[in-house]
This record gives sequence, C-alpha cells and structure tokens, in this order.
Amino acid sequence: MPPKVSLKKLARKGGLFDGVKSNIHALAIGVKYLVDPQRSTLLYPKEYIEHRPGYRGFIVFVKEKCISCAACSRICPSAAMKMVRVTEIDPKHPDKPRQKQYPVINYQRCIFCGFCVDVCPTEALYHVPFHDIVYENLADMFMTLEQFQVEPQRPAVSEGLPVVYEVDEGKGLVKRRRG
Amino acid sequence: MTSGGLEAGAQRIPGVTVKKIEKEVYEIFIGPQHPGSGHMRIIVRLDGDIIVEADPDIGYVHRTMEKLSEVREWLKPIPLLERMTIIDACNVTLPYVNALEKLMDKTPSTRASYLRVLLCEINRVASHLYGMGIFGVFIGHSTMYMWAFGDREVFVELAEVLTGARLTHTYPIPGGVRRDMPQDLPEMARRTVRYMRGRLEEYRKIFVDNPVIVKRLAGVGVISKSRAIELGVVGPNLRASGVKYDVRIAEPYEVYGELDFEIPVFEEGDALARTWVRVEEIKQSLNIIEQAVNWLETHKGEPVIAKEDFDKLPKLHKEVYEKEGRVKLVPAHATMKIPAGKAVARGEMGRGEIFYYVESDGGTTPYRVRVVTPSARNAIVFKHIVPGHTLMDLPAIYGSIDYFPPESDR
Amino acid sequence: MSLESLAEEVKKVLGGFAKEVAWRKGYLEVLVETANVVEAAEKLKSIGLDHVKSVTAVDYPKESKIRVTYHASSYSREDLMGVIVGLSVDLPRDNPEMPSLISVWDGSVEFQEREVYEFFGVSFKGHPDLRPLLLIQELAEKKVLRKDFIVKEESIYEGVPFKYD
Amino acid sequence: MVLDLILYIIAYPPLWQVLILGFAGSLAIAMVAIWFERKAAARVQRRIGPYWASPALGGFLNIIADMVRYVLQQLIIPGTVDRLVFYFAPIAAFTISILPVIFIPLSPKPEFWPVATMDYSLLIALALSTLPPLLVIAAGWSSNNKFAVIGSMRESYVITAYELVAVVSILSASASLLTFNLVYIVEAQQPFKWLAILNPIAFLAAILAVLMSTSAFPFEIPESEHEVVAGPFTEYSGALYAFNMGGAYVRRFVYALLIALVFLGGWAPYVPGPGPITGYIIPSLIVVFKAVIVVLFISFLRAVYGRYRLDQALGAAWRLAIPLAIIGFGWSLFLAYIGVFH
Amino acid sequence: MAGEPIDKVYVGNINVSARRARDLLLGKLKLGEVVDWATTFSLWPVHLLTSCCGAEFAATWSPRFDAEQYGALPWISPRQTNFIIIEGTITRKMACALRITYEQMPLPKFVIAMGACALDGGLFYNSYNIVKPWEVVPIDVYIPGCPPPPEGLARAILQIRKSIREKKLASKWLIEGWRPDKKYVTPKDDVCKWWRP
Repeated sequence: MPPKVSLKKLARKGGLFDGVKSNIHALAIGVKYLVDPQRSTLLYPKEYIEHRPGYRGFIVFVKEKCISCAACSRICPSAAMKMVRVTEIDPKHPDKPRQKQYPVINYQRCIFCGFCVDVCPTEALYHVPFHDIVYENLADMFMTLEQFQVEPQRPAVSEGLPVVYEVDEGKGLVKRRRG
Repeated sequence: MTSGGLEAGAQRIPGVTVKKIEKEVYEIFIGPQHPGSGHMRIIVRLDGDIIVEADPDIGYVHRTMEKLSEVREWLKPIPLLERMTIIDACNVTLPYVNALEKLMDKTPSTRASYLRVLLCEINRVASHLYGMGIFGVFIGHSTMYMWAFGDREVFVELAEVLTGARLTHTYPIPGGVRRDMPQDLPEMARRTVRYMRGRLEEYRKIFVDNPVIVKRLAGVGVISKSRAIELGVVGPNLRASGVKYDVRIAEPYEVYGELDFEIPVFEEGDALARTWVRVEEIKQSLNIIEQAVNWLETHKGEPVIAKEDFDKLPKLHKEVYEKEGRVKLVPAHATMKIPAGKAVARGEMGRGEIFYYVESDGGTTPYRVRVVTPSARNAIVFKHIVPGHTLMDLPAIYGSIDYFPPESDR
Repeated sequence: MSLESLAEEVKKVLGGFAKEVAWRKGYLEVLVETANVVEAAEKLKSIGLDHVKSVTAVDYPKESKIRVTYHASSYSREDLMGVIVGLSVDLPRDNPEMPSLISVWDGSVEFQEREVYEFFGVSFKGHPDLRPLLLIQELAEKKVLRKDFIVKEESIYEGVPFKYD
Repeated sequence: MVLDLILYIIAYPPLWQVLILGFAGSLAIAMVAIWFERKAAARVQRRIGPYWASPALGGFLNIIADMVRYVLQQLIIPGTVDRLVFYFAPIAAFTISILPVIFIPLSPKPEFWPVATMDYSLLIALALSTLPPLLVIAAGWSSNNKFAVIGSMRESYVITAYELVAVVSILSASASLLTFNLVYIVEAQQPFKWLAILNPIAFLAAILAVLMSTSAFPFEIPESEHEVVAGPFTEYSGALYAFNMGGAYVRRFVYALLIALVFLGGWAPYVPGPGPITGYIIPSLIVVFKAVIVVLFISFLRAVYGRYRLDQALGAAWRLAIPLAIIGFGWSLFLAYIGVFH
Repeated sequence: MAGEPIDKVYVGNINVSARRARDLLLGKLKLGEVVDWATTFSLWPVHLLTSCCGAEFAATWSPRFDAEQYGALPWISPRQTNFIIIEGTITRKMACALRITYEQMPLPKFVIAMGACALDGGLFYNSYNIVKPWEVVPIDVYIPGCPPPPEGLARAILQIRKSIREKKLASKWLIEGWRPDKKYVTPKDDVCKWWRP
C-alpha cells in the first residue's frame, strides 16, 4: 500500500474539567515514576558496557598480515592513518634488509568510521569493541608502530563488571550483568 | 546599559559593534554562550518585553563542508557530510549517496534499500526525540528532556547493533550499505516499537497535554500556510502549517513508495501543532520500522550491495561478508571516478527536506557539492516569525522549530 | 506530471527568455540572461514554483564564469512537488552581479543569497541585508568557495612525528 | 556584671534558637530540599542523580561538596557593578529570609519561644518574609548586566502579583480566628479542625503564592535560564551566589513553616505537655515535618511542570489567585460567623 | 594569655596572623583536601555548545549514562561553573566565545576537549575556519573519537577527578595561586587575536 497524506485535527481542550483532569494526569504519572522509576542507569566505573563484536572502537594492527598496500591510509577521510617506512629483516633472506611501509594511526584525528578496517585486503586491521580511553597529552595519541600493534587496555575492566543492555517491552533499555 | 565610555562604532570584541542604542529598544545577545541558544547567537531587540527585531547570527559551527568535499575523493564526503547532523546520520548522507548513484547509474539492491530505510527511520525517531527533549528543557520541562533522551538511547542502541557506531554510522555507500542486519535485530526492533508506542501515551500525559505546556505553546509562533510557503520552511514545521509536502511521497526514494504509512499534517501552524506533528511522525516511523524488519526477515539471500559489485569482490571479502555480514570495501573505492554530470537529490530528514547538488567533472573528487539542510532553510523563521512575541516565547519557538545549528552551518 | 509536459510548460511560460532548457539528473535546468532573470522567475512562480530549495553557485574558472542556479519547486501544486526546476544565470567571474530574486521568492532565498554572496562574492542588487551570514568578514573577502581558494590535503606520509629508519 | 550580660545574651533563647535552629536548621533543610529536588527529579526522570560522592547516603554529600566548592571558589566582582549593593544585597537577602523564623513559634510554651507568643507574630512574620525579593531586585540591578536587569524586572512584576495573594490568603486565618497570634491560631485548629480542610480555597491560593514567591516551578520566571541566564544572579559567583541560592530555599522553607502552622494545624493533633521534650522538641519536630512535606511537594513539581510565560503567570495571579484568595477570605469570615472554632 | 595586652592577641601583626590562619586552615584543618574533594564532586560544566559532539554531551546527562551521578550538573552562567567541555570543532567565530567564557569563570577551572575536531581538527583538519582549542584554552583531558561515546566522557570526568585529587590542582591553584602542572595559556592582550585568519 503506498504512503498517503492524512490531515489531522488538533484536539484543543478547554474548560475547567479538562484542565483539572490533565493536571491530575501529569501529577499522577510523575508520582508513578517517583515510586517506581524503572531506571537502568549505568554506574560507570563500577559497571561498563560490553559492546557487541561489531562495535567500531579502537583499531589494532596485525603487522604479519600487512602487505604495505597503503589502501587504509588512502581511504582515511581525516588523514589519520599515515604510512611509515621501515627497514626490516626479511625472514626469507636474512642478509638482505627490505624496505616496507606500515600504517600508524593518529587518534587525534581518527573518527572511527572503520573505512580502513573495511578496505584492508588482508584483514590486517581490526576494531576492539570499546571506546572509553582518554589521554592527558596530545602527543600520546599518535600511536607508534609498536603501540599500534598492541590491543589497548580498557581502564574500566579493572574497576568494574561488564553489563549488557537489552530492550524490554515494558521498561525500554534494561541492563543485565554478565556472569 | 550604556557602553561605558566606548565611542560609537568601536570594536573591542570582534563581531560585537558597540553602538548607541535607540531609545526604549533594549538589545540583548542570546548566545553563543547561553543556555537557550545552542551553537548560535540571536541578536534580539526588545521593546519592553516584546521582541521587535531578531537577527539570527549563525555560522558558529561552519566547518566548511562544501569546500572540503571538493578536495576529497568521492567516498570521503560521506563521513564528512554526516557530521552536519550526527543525530540523524543516515538521512543526511543518503541523498548524497543517491546523487552519486544517479551519476553512476547504479541501483542498490532491494535489501540494501530496505536496510537504508530501516536506519533512516530509526534515525528519524531518534532525531525527533532529540528535538522534543531539547524543546522540553527550553520551556523548563526537564523531565521531557530526560525521558526523550532516555528513550532515544533505545534507538541509538538499535542503530549501534545494526551499524557498529552509536551516532556516526557511515552506513550507506554507493551501491548498497556497509553491513547486513544481525540475526536478532528484528526481534529487538519489534520490542522497541512496542515499547515506544506505550511511552508515547505517557509523553502525551506529562508533556504534550500538560496544561502548562499547552498554555505555553498554543498560538505561539504561528506560521500561516502562505507564509510557510513564502519562507520555504521545511519538514514538520511545514506540515504543521497545512502544506501536504513530504519528499517521501513527493518524490519517493529508496523503497518508500512501497511502504504503508501516513504523512501527518496539521493546519494550526503554531508551536503545539509542530510538537504534535513530531509525535505523530514517530508513530508512523515505528510502523515503517516494523514493516522494514518484517520484509528483511522474510527476504534473505540477496547481498546488501549491488549484485554486479558483489560478484567482483575477492574471495576473502566474500568470506567476511558471509561470516560477519560486513561488506568490505575494495581499494578502488578510494580512487573511483564518476562520470561527468550534474545531479540533484533530496531526502526527508527528521527536520525536513535536505537537498544535494552534486557536480562531477569526471575526476576523482566532486567538482561541487552543494547541500541545503532543513535547518538552514528554517533559520529564516527566526527573522520573520519571532518579532512580535515576548522574550519568553523565543525558547518556545526555537525549540518547536527544532533548529540544529551544526546542520544549518554545515 | 510527466517530465516532458513539465519541460513543455516551462518553455511555454518562459517564452523567449530561455536560452537553453536541458534535463539534468533530477532537475530541469533553464538558462536565462541576467537581465531577464527577474521576469523569468516571476513567470516560473506564476505556474506554481513557489519556493526555492537552493541557491547554488558553481565556479568555472576555465570558462571565467560563475553559474548561479535557483532550484525552485512547489509546495502548493501537488503535481509539481516531485520536480525541481533550476533557473540558471551565468555571471562574469571578475565582477559578478545580478538582481536579487528576493522580490519574487521572498524569504526562501534571503539567507541563501547571503551565503552565495559571502562564498563567491556575487552581489545581489536589491537584497535588503547583504552581509556575510556564516563567515567572519575577513574570510568572506577571500571568497572561499571559488576554485582559486585552495585547501591543501595532507599526503599519506606527512605529519608523522617519529621516524623509523 | 558584664559576664552576666554576656551570659544572658548567649543564653537568651531567641538568639540561639535563631542562630542554631534558624540558621543551621534552615541551611540543613535547604540542603535537604536541594538534595530531594535533585533526587526526586532524577527518580521521575528514571536516573540516579547525585551518587558517587557518598553512595550509602544517596549522594547527599554531593550537596555539601557543591556548597563547599561555591564558598571557596574565587569570587569574581565584575568591574562594572555597583559594589556596595552587589555585596550587600545577597547577604542581606539571606539574613532577612531567616529573620521570620524568630516570630514563628515551633512550640506554644513562652519559656522556649518567648518572642513568638506576642500577639502580632503572624503579621510580623508575613511582613518580614515579603522583604527579601526587594533585595533580589537590588542584586539584579546592581549587577549592571542586561539579563540581570530583565530578571529583576520580572521579579518585581511577580512580587506585585503574588504579595497580595500571600497576605490575603494567609491572613484569612486571622479573619476566622480573630487573632494574629500564631500560637492561638494553631491551638484553635486542635485536633483536626485544620484550615486546609475547612478552607481549602485559601490554602490553594497560599500554595500558589508560595510557588510564585520562591520562583518554584511552574512559576520559575525571574531565573528562567533559557532567556535570562540566571536572572538577577547572572553576575554572581562563589559565595555570594551560594547566598542567593540558599536564600531562595530558606525563603521557601519559611513560607512552608507558615503554611504548616496556619493551614496544616502546626503541632496539632499533638497537645504539648510540660518540659523541654514534650513541650518543645516534639511539637517543633511535628511542625518541621509538615513544613518539609510542603517543601518537598514544591520541589517535586519541578519534575512535572514546565514554566509559564511571564504574562500567563501574572494572569494566573491576578485573574485566578487573587479571586481565590478573596473567596477564601470571605469563606473564613463565614466560618467565623457560624462559629466553627468557638 | 594572661599578662598580654588584649589588643595584641586580636590584632597583632596582620601578616603573622594571616600566615598562622593559613597554617591552621591548611595544616590542621586540611582545607586544601576539602577543596580538592569538593571540587571533584562538583564539576559543573557551563552551557557552551560548540559543535555536534553536543549530541553526545547531552546523551551523557541522559538517564542511561547520567553524569549527574558524578556530581556534574550543567549550569547556566559561566560565573557559577568551573568546568568547560569543548564539544568538538572550534570555529574562528566560536574561539572568541570560548576564550571569553573561560576568562569569565572563577578559579579553579578545568577543561575537557571532546572529539577529534577538538584535538587536531579531525575530519576538518585542513579547513579554513577551524581553530585548535588547545591554542585557546589550557586543556586537561582529551577524549578521542568522533563523537566520543558517553562512556568516554564519563571516563574523562573520572580522569580529571583523579588528577585533581592526586596533583591537588584545585587547592594549590586556589590557595597558592599556581597550578602544579603549569597548564596555562598566557593571557593575550587581544583575547580574540586568533580569530582573524
């Protein structure tokens, strides 16, 4: 059935009865939630959200899979992914050092769009499913090649317990502890 | 307030020209640091408590997207333009992608179209809830803000499950979308829809029918039908004034022509009618979400990008798609060229119609991207509708228009 | 309304003004002379194209022109809602000047003409309030959306603070 | 002899009652009111509210943290203000807000509350409680800030609208009881002849007046942040702002005390006995409890209502509340005529 | 006290008295720690929306994440707040507003830069209308992401709390007049100098 336009009329209410009734409605619903708030607030450091595997969080680099094609850094919309040239020892020819280029990431700019992960032809990049790391210095946010290969530690893990959120028909989002 | 010894015309703070104020007109600056301004400034001149002149001074969030689109490759403007309205991310990028598809003569697969529509409607509900929340806090109703934002989180969660990001989904790409739907999404979406329908009734009780709110909104900021047309107002604000216009029926894009929903139109044109349009639109969007997930559940098998693109994908890419439902891009996406031409595409965002003009000269970057967002077209309302109201009506009008400065400033 | 009949209707109502009528992807582009633009706009408005969606300017430095297009459409005629007509004028690049269409299309072009003014330096004669809208004055003078204002992209090797060699 | 005088002054009951119960008590109750306002709003809004400062106390220490932070923050005095009034107004407003407590008896026994047993206590308390808004206006005016001036203008509009309502509706008790003495007013309501039950119209008008005078929702107009930032207090920072904010809550509590005595029967149905415990502590706790209920109800309204427009609020005062107050006054005259209380 | 003239006790040398009072307050009564504790639980951000990360800023105060649990309450006027959250891009127009707002806030004050745009421009790194916020105001904590999720903002609030308690930022700044980590931006004559391209 195709969409259609429907003209609606606003029910303009007036009169003392309606006024009193809607006041009572508003107060009653306030009291209802005052008594039973049905809340699902995340008590953050004590609890943290365990995101699904597909969540686009910080990015980790697997050097072994990289073929130095630079597709990730070409597609990066904010020029956060840069290539560095590295001279390293080729395992097949230990005597002949080879030139390769690897990506490094600048979290000052990264927008976590996931283009680099999606464009990588060998799956050398992957997301870790969290996003809550903060820095006190700008310089720390430019990952070196070594830092880029290490999965970052989520600070909340040592402080709290994981929870997941589920949709409930009556209460909206409800949080459920894992384990 | 006198200017304390500054000569007329002196400029100590840029943009603020100190000048002698004419008799009995009181000039106040609402914004940019003001609880009731958002990211903009409204220069208001008051005569007593009546606003005689309002001059919106926008551009505080002008991030030069039109220029930057011209220097970046075709795919990169998608995340870039998304930042105009991150609360409505799919709706804002979809017409750009549509314009690219028009230029490339590419048709997305039907499954991708349904996924786009699904995300668009999730975004639309989230965007309306955002607008109603901000509106609530503007007229002093903090509970509405909290409830709307709390329930918006349900839709944000839904979008996060679908795309992997809370707000900036970067979901549609030319030819399709970036991910397929997870298995448990339809059930989750249906639960969300049922929950939200119940909540709308409670919203009505505490906010939309609340006598204080009704008194505050009824008859405020009336935009008559003819005035709305002259000013080129868009979206719910237009439909609250009795104009039966919605891009989804005027020029159906994606699969909107096949879905069953209504476009609610009210005739009063005041702030209350605009609020009601949003509430009714949320109901219709919930219907669409339901239809979309039902379709997606029953029609499996088709890839979420155009068939010809999918066949060309390497083996690893197909494996990843089978396993995770994630469409991997090919390096050609970074350097693709698009045939020369001019294309126009439009779509209906939560706040109204968005318009894209994309011109290609056959190169790797767009030649010109012109985007006119709903908020940019609604900004005119401040200048022409606000004068004549009292100062306390300004937040009510601002909130009811659902003006979002980053979207307007681009 | 079918697209051919729209083109016919637009041609008929514009009479001799239309220098060129062409279908682009998604809209009908009508090119007119700068001198006739107000009359042409009035005629388009008379068939129901009652508002402007976008005032688009494109800079063509090679041809030394700036093309300003008013993408008009309709809210009042249901058969016209689905189509967009672009009323274009070509302006010289060194001193672009054209009459403002605010007298025809009112508020729907007011802010957008200000935008074109600040980004391209096109001055609209008869606009009541022609000053920069989004930009500060110093930037507006640079006419930032013209092609000769260059924004540099970084290369993929630039800006790395450490070296591996 | 001097020592005796000093001892007398220190031991003079009204002084320490005002100092300890008035000042510290009002402050404590203001803090409880702020805490409840935040927590109740948070509950209605389905969230936690202040929490981590003291999870066991439901985040109550957070209010103390806010207070300490305000008091010890840098105090900014803008160069363009009228200094004397800028300093003086909030402090005076806070002090005068507390003053009515002297004349509000929490106990009928003169040995515990000597001043309040005077025959005009209701009149004096009412008169004093209408003073602080003038100082709020002065505070706004001295700030030399456009938003502050608009805010204090609004405050002045609101004062003229609600003052008559407050005075007429609360004095309707005197009309039916033929006295201005708060102790007699309370005693006449023993045990359940509360004026809120016998004269609900005046009670409603009084509640409306309290809402308007303390700029509680839905009449939070002078400080309506989305037009006039913080209203009269826009330029205030640090301790002076804390005085302003505390003053508003103290004023709300003082009004609530008055309402508790006049309409909710004070310590009724309890009959105070002899001795400090039965004669003083229990009745005052009952009164404070009733007043806290009123304060908490007012705080709860924040979660349910938005705010009225200025003209609507004034219209509500002139068209609705003043007729209500006058009808309530007439009804209480009728009550006096038929002799309910005698 | 016996034998001393009474005026000496109460008046004495004002400098000595002041120092004694300070020693008492800071040493015995540990006022500094009280200030630090109070500041950590009373970080009230000012209403300065600078860009689209404001959407996540708003979500952080929404029921699901509820940053009020940390004692942070968005408040109205800069005079009554001590905390700025820079929500994304700072444009040339907004830089001036940001600096003026910062200058108007009472000490001690703290700043969080939220989102890629507030760090190095993010997507808009080569835009002609962008100012880097760290050139405008001193920034305590940076949050990566575009936009950072509410958990990120909550983490930043925790981080700033931690550094206030550990480095005694608030008390040193307030009582001794300097900040231990020396994060200042020297005030410029023209607060809006960078405003001009």
